[in-house]
Amino acid sequence: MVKPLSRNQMAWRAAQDLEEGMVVNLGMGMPVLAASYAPEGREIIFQSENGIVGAGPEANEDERDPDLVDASSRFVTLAAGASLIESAASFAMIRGGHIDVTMLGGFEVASNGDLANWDMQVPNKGQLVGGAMDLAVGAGEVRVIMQHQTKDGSPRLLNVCRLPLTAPACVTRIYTDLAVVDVKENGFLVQEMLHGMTEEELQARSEASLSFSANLKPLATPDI
Amino acid sequence: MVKPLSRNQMAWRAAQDLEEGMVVNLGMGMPVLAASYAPEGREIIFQSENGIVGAGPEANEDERDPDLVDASSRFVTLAAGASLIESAASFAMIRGGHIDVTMLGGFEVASNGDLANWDMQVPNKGQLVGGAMDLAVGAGEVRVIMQHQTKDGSPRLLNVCRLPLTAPACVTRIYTDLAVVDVKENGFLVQEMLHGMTEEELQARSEASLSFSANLKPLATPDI
Amino acid sequence: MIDKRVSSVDEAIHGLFDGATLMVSGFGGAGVPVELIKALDRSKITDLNIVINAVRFLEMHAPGLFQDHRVKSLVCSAFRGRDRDPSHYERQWQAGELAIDLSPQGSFSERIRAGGAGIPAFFTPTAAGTQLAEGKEVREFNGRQCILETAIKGDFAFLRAAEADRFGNLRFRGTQSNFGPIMAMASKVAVVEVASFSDKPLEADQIHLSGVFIDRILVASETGV
Amino acid sequence: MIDKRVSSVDEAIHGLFDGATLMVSGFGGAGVPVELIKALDRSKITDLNIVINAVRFLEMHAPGLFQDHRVKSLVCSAFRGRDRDPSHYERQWQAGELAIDLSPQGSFSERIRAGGAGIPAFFTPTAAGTQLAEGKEVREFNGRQCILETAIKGDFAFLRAAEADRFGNLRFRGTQSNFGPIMAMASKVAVVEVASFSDKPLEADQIHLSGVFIDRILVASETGV
Repeated sequence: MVKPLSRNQMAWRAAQDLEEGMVVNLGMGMPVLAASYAPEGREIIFQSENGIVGAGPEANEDERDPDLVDASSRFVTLAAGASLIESAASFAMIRGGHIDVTMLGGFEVASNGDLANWDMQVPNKGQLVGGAMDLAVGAGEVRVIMQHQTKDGSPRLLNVCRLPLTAPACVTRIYTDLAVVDVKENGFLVQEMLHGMTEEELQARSEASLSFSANLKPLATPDI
Repeated sequence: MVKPLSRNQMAWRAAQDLEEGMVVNLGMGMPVLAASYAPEGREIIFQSENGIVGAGPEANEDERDPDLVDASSRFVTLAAGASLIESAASFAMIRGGHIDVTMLGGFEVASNGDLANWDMQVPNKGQLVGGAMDLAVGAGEVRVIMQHQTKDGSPRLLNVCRLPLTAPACVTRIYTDLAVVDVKENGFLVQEMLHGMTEEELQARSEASLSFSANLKPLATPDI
Repeated sequence: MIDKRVSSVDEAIHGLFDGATLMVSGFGGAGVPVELIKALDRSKITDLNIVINAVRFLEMHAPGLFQDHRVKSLVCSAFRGRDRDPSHYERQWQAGELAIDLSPQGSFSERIRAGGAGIPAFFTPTAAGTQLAEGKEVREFNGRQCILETAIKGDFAFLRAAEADRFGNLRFRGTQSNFGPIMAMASKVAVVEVASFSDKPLEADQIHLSGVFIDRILVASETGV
Repeated sequence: MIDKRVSSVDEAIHGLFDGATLMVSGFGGAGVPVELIKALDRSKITDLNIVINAVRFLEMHAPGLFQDHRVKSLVCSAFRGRDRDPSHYERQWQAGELAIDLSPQGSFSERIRAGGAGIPAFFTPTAAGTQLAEGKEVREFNGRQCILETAIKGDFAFLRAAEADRFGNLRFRGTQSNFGPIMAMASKVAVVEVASFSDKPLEADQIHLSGVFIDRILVASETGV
């Protein structure tokens, strides 16, 4: 049995696709983890929808400023070239197409790119949508980082999402603990897969039918 | 024959109604003249729609800054407490009801408060609307400063405007060279009139029928 | 002389009435007007419609609001309580005692901006084709489905800033501003609590929010916040 | 390392194409990107749709544009020429050679902001009940007639600022900003000419427009403007 990627490894893999000069918004959880794994030397502008354009690393305990938090409510620092804006301006930036890439967590992605990542429908709990819908609709590319299956083994790469949609037909790429999967015109196309795994094994863990790239590569990450 | 007010006197009279703390936008011509006649000691915030909140007096020749002009394209100064904004923010302020009073020039006002002040329909000349429509719609009160009649003696206080409207039912008060006239539910109500003029004389220079305040006052201004 | 300072927190919230729509700024602890929220908690004002991005910050600083059933409706983008067990407000919502207008955070922001900018409604692609579009007008623009969202206005707004001058001109620190500027614009009475007051007017080109939008300034007590 | 500076005015306007929509900032001489407009004048680019508040500033700095009939349409709030005699552009308009979309200045600004903010259309009370509402959808909100206005987007935007850093973060002087920030937001390629360049990044809380919206920076020649 092959060993799935850790959360850190998933974040690392996703981070490798961030390019010099890109404006990137990272959702809570694994996506924000990715910021620390961006390849050294690449200048990437991390936007945080509560009003930071150019967020830096998380603040050390002694440099925490209660007035400076990111959209995940973490104490952060500012990177060189940062600017600070109010919420309507921040979402104008997002909705207006000025974010090159958003990386979001996900519950389910359908083969047409539909994303469900906001409402788990937990009994007795209220709803929380936050900025996910705006990001899914506004960003140039929507990339999702999520486990390939749920804890109880249900697939997350589906024919049709079961959970409430965040936005239709928006996802371009998915990073899971098993594979890197693009969403193409005719469905899921696997670009990378864990070494030692077979196409049949990955398909068995997915509901929607998968195609495999002619140039399929092993999903390799450092040991983190 | 009574002597009509000069342009300076009309501007002076209009300025007397500006109160402490008011946010005021002044149109081109006589309205901007009014700023210099505001009663001393009253702190009034003059907004200029190209991006000044708190414009000061016109700049002296030696203090002119080409980067600091008002909506009439005059070189101006900043008053204490001024701030500078971009155009969408400025018109959000205007349209959103944050300007207490706008004083505008006018071609015609109808007895229901309709204002025509933007298109003279000059042959061979293009149109210029500028910020007049936004101000007429957005300001808490719209006050008009204009000659009581046109140069060829036609009335400007009309039953129905003949020129294209700036906004319907928006004017609350008119300062002319002959009178101060409010627009009320049932039409024009003269509050002040030049000393020596009769109600019949003023009516003869107006198309719409005028009512006269029970408390009608002489329109008195300094000799400027 | 214009001077928008008030001398007490009671004066700061004076006139806030039963049934009012109150907007409250803050994100992740930054820009949360804690003194004003606490004063609201101590008051007996009830039947409130509260516009706030994340409801949990309201419960954190004004637990009495929900305990005493003084909120009748909420406009927000995050209604979920932090704990596994349902919060007071989640239970009231389940019991049908609390009405919720849940908006995506960008539509929430833009609806408030629209309220302050005199725009009664706008079309947006956000939430089109989702559950949150239910009951909303749909129209296609340039091949894309959009929904019609309406403006939100308030009777009062509470926000927090770093510094004010007597005109109400504000400067924010870090990510303090968030919903503050748009909420101040969208409300009849905007009340700001500030950490410091500048005796000199702030520099015209370094002002984050024009004082035109601010009605009252509460200079926070040194120990208060 | 991000550095958005270009080394010449030709590079600054490179890629601007026949038939493009170009947005040009400036009000009353402040914030007018004179070097860029002059470079446009010298170019042979034609069939332009130009979005500019007051058309006379375009003719002032780029007289060749109208003389050579290189503008096919204009979106503006002030189309009138300054002199008593009709200007080149007024004559072309009368001859039916030039299409005009005249908007109230506030609707002009808001339409551009909408273009940059991903809002395809919005309702506004401005111009309702006037000639400029002709052909536009009318709807009543809260007892008030409003009309539907649509977003404006550009292929290129030209603006002028006082200072930039390598990220394209901008500071404006006085009333320089006017339509610049919204035009930069609404356009695919935003080109700014600046009086000075800061080797150090500008202070995060003193930036008037985020560099995210800026693509190219032309540091104006000392003698140029």
